[in-house]
Amino acid sequence: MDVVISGLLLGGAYALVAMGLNLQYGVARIMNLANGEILILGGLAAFWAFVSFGLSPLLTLVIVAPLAFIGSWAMYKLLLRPLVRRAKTRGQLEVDSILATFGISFFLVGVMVSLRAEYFTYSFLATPVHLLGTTVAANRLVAALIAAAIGGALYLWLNRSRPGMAVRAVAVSPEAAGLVGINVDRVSAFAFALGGAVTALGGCLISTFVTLDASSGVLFTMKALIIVIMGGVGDIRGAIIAALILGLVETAVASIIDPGLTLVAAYAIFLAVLLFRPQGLFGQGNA
Amino acid sequence: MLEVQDISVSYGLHEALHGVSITVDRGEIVVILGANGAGKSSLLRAIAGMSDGKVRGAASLNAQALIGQKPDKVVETGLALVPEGRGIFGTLSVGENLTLGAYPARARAAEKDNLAKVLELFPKLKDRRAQIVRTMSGGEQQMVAIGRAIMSSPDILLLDEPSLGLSPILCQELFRNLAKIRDTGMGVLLVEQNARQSLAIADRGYLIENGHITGAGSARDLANDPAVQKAYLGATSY
Amino acid sequence: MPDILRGGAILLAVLAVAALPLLADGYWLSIAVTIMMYTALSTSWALFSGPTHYIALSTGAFYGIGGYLVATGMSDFGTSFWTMMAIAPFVAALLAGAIGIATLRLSGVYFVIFTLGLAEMIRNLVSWVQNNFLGSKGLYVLTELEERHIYWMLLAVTLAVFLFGWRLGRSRMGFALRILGNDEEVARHVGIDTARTKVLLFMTTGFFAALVGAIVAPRYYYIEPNVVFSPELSFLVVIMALLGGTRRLYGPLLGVIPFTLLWEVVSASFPSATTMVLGLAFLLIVYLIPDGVTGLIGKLRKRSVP
Amino acid sequence: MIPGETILEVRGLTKRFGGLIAVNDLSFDVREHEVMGVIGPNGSGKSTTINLISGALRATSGSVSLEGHDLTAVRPHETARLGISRTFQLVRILPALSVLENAVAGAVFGHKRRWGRKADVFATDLLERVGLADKVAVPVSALTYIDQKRLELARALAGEPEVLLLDEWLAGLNPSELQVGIDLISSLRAEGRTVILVEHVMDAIRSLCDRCVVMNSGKKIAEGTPAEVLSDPHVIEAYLGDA
Amino acid sequence: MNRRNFAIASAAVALSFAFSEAPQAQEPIKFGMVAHLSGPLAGGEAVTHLPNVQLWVEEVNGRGGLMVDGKRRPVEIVQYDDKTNPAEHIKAVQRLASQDEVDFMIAPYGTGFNIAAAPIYARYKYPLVAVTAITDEIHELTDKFPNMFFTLGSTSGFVEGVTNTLKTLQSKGVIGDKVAMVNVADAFGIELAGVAREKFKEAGFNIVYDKSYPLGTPDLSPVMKGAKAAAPDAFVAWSYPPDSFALTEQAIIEDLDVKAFYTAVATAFPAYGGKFGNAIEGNLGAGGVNPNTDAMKAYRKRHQDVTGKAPDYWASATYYSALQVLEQAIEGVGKVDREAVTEHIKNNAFETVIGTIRFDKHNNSERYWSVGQWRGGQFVAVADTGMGDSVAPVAKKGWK
Repeated sequence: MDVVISGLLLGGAYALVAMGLNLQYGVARIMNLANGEILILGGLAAFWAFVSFGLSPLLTLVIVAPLAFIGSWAMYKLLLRPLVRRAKTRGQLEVDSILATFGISFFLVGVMVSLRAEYFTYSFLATPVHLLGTTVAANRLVAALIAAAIGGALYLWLNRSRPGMAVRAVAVSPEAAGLVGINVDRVSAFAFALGGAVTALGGCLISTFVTLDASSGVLFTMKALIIVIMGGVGDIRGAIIAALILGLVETAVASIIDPGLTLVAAYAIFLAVLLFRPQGLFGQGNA
Repeated sequence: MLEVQDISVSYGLHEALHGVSITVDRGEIVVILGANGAGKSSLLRAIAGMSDGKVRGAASLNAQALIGQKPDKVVETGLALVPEGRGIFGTLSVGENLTLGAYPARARAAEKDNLAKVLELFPKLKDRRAQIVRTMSGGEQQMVAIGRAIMSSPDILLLDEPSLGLSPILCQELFRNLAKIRDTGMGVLLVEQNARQSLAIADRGYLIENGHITGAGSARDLANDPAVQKAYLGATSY
Repeated sequence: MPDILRGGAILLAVLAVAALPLLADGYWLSIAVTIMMYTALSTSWALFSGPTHYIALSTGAFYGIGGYLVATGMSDFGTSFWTMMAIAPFVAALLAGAIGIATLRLSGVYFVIFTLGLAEMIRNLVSWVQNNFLGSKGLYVLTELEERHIYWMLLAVTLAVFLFGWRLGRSRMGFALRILGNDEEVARHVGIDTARTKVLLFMTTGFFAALVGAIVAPRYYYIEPNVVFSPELSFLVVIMALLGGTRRLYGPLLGVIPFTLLWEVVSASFPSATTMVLGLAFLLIVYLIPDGVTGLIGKLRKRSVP
Repeated sequence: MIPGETILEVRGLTKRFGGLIAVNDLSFDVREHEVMGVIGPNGSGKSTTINLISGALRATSGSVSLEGHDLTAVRPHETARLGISRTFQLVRILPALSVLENAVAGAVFGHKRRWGRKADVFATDLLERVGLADKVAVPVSALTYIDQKRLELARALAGEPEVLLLDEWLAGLNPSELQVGIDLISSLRAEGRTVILVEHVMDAIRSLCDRCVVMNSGKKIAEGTPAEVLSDPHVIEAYLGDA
Repeated sequence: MNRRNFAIASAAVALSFAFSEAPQAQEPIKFGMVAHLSGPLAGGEAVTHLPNVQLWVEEVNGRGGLMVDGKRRPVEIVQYDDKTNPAEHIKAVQRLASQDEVDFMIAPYGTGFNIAAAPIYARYKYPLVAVTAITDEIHELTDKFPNMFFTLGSTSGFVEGVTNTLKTLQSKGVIGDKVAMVNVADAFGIELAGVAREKFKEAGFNIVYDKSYPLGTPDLSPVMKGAKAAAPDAFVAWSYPPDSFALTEQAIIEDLDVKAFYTAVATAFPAYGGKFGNAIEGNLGAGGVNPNTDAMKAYRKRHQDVTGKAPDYWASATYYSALQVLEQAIEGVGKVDREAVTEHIKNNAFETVIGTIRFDKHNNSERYWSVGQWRGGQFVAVADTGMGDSVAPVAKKGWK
């Protein structure tokens, strides 16, 4: 039970990270290697607001999300859109976006280092909560709950609303989306920006229980990519479930086998999914 | 009315279409006949704003210019394309595909009416609303594709080889349905290799060869033209 | 140019490059070591990724294996540097083979993502093994090798990579790779075992990366797993190779030299904003030189010849 | 040339894609030196059949065998080495290679595995054979459509196949090119090559094929000489149309 | 291209000119420094090294500079970023030595980097007063690189400090013999854990939980749950900064009831105290200082005033002391002569903020604090080697 609860909470944190990337990669087709840095920026903002003004990270969220939205939108329009235009094939776009976003991630690390090179760490809701016979940290619980809320809201929005459906349509087939009158450019930019906002929001929450520094973004990018691929590109539900699975497996391995093997285990299930279900858990295959 | 004037399309050095002009009016079916690689698909994609090549010339619908517009703008002017391979959202459900068809602003008001129209045309789709499209047969997918196009309230419907991959019986049903769509007042521009069946329902037709229009006339005249018979009705497969 | 002249010219050039440590010392030698290291890594990377278009981000992992095996061999088992240097590349090649078999039949993206985390995963795995089964008083690589010895060894590896690439370009397998890069479907249907070809080449890349990692290890004296298994290295290798262009054997070299020098200028001119400026430099490369330096040269040539 | 022994056997071949049965229990034989036509409406499973024989797809059930070798579970490169070469429905040229290299590509990895000078000479001969002798120096991107088709044919022939698969090789040619194409295939027939020809062009079927298999909805609905199958009422109904 | 100054240093230089008694400006003495401005070690560098360099430059230049050849010459820092990459580090050190031709160099942050750079320092005869380098190979290294000096102790010395602290607590009846031990799985953690396994056993402790976790593990709650399940009397983590923070937070959440709780690096950071407040009263960690000497008090105040942040309670002072050693040796020699300065360091004693530093024949200063404990908002040394001024450790009383 211990393992299940801790695993689900960790999975909740991962889900936050992965949902943002899923929008960016699934819809806008940009494999954004700077995703982790956006997350760290969110964390930095939460830290800074907390330490300087005693502002609760839960309030910072509200400011960070729109800022990250605007920033990511600009990033897409100015830096990535030209690559989308230039690319003749999906593969070409992938190579270009890997290189460009890697450059962006470097740039952002540089910016953050100049803002704060030290660790950002503070105590927020670091109190134990007793839940179903186990103790968990309140900050993790809050993060997981907000992740669930965001995930649920996104899921409903994507599946029930017309604009949400347009986003899914672009994810499924940009060409067909154009045919039904969807402005693919605008929807892609929007999805990319929304992904950035969700990621930064995740950063705010994660900073309440993980000690971050300017250079730790790449770890999150990697986990997020693994989750997105595992869950199926462009599928929010898949991302959430894959994130929960990853959280459970990591916690189980860390508790039962050895903490030293958590990442190895994460990789093992990633590989297993790739080998037996290359389209991801919820991916629909090559439609 | 769709007016296409002197359109050329080139891909790099290769010119696929040379100065093609056609018109399609509401309430008529116009068929374009031609061999593989003759430039038929290039023409449709150029009109719909989806060409990968360089497009010159002009096209207008209801006096609004089409060339140079992105696909979503073209749809708003009242033109819907069902491309070769259908271009449907395979992983979405029938219902979602149809709802997405009504995405253009021009289609929102009439969404209910259009849906009724589509379901009347394709009663099969009625109880398949929740089915994921890619699990359906080719003929059913074609219905979804056409139904989705109708959902956007088009004045002119463009279809690129809709009979491709359909069994003869489904083909017949398809062409009957196209005739019904025409009768609702929509204009239909059809690119086909199935000359026999398409000429049977069409009002007018064009022949296209190596990127040039090589003949035009009423469907009946074309069907009776010996050259057409040799090229499209006898010598080739159908 | 007659072959004998060309051969002579190449020989002279190699001798001149080999003589560099006799002329330059210190700073310039350390830059030369860097250039030589990245040349070997980028060129061998391009042998695989150039024709196949699989972007392998695994260089850091294999390079790390080379460095780590040397360190653990010398610190934990008392083996000599030379023994470990000989063993490491084969271990890496075997691992590359296993990874290749598992992932190379998947589409490119999966491969990219899998290799992206590979260095991290292997670091975790070896740390765990080290922690639980070997134990150690730190990983020291104390040898008598000096910078110039390392330079010469890297030069030898670089020459080996070039020789291999040159032979490959003239072999059935090289031809198979070119076909495969053009159209994998066609390649299969003319009788090429595409999976085997890709795996073998990927193994070669792993082999050379580990060899370089092993050779460079004595330069650091003390090996930390989180430093030798560097994902950043994987990216640098890719960027340098793409900057140069992967169509020609010497392409990566034309990327490594300007990039290393640019890196130097940036680190020297912006000591406290190196990362930021490098990020910008990456972006400029991606936007302005999409086909690499060789592509640029080709374009300029075309323009000057009407 | 008189057809010889059975060289290729297709037995109960079936291919499912999810719920869709693309090829359904298909059986036929191809004899040596024979040109076998496969016709049928679009989507009737012709191309899938070609892909199953060449190994590009793996059959759900049933078998294909070439001179006694079972090809059913064999990957495409092995099929190629065992003696099956093919062209593609949408012509596939290797764009970054020269004309000569495109043809050589077929010779190097096939079952004779020629290499170096030998392969060049052999490929040059084949380029001449298909009528590309004067285009050897032309960049492949500048080849006309028919020349691209010729080049692809040369590549397939360079593998010295026991059986040559031509997947709508004549499609998209204009009437004058069509005649050139038909003549070229007809000369292959005269050489005694074994060919499986998927076509829509009825003239070609009539003039080139020794026998035909007609498919509809994945099933074989007729088999026989072109004259026989084209007058078969089932074929007229399902394929040629009764309008 | 290669003469970029550390902005603050140049400001300080400008300031020193203004107050300089010499009528004409003296050419500065250049000190090279390769810092980790980004990458995994940037966090530690920013706490422990950079502010001290700033402080030192300001102080030295505040009094006109270093007395050399009978004149005061200001000091100037030439700094590069290596992004925590040893290859870059080596290149940058090379550049400092052969391109910028700096007069002296300041030791880098981290054991690996000190050792990696040692050969170049040796080739150009720069004295290397290593601070943040902890190893058991001191003898071998200083034999090879006779210009290299160690100030922060050895791995064994470190573990001994912890062992002794636990032993003391045990003899007082505060804890029993059950120790839970975890370590970060990299060279640093593995080495310390390896030594600790032997030393703890020798001292009669029973290691009831012994696990490692990879650097960068986001979730350490399973580790803490596992440790708690083993019901230890003491908890020891050979940890790095992010995990020291995370482990402590998890211990609070799990309410790990131990009377001795030790986390290694970063426990001495002001941020550690800042983050956890009173909850960490009684926590043990690597380092510690004696905050009560006048020198230390003055140093801590100046550090705060000049850099705007508090120094850590461990290597900060030692690092500053190393700069003082260099400073006094240069002035002692009275010339910019690196070999003479190295000799001077070997043969003399230096008065620093951590007391007198004198190097033994292996260039090792056997005077360092090894374990500290949080007491009333300060992190005081409770174990040391050669210092003799640490206080007795006390039991940790809960997390409230």
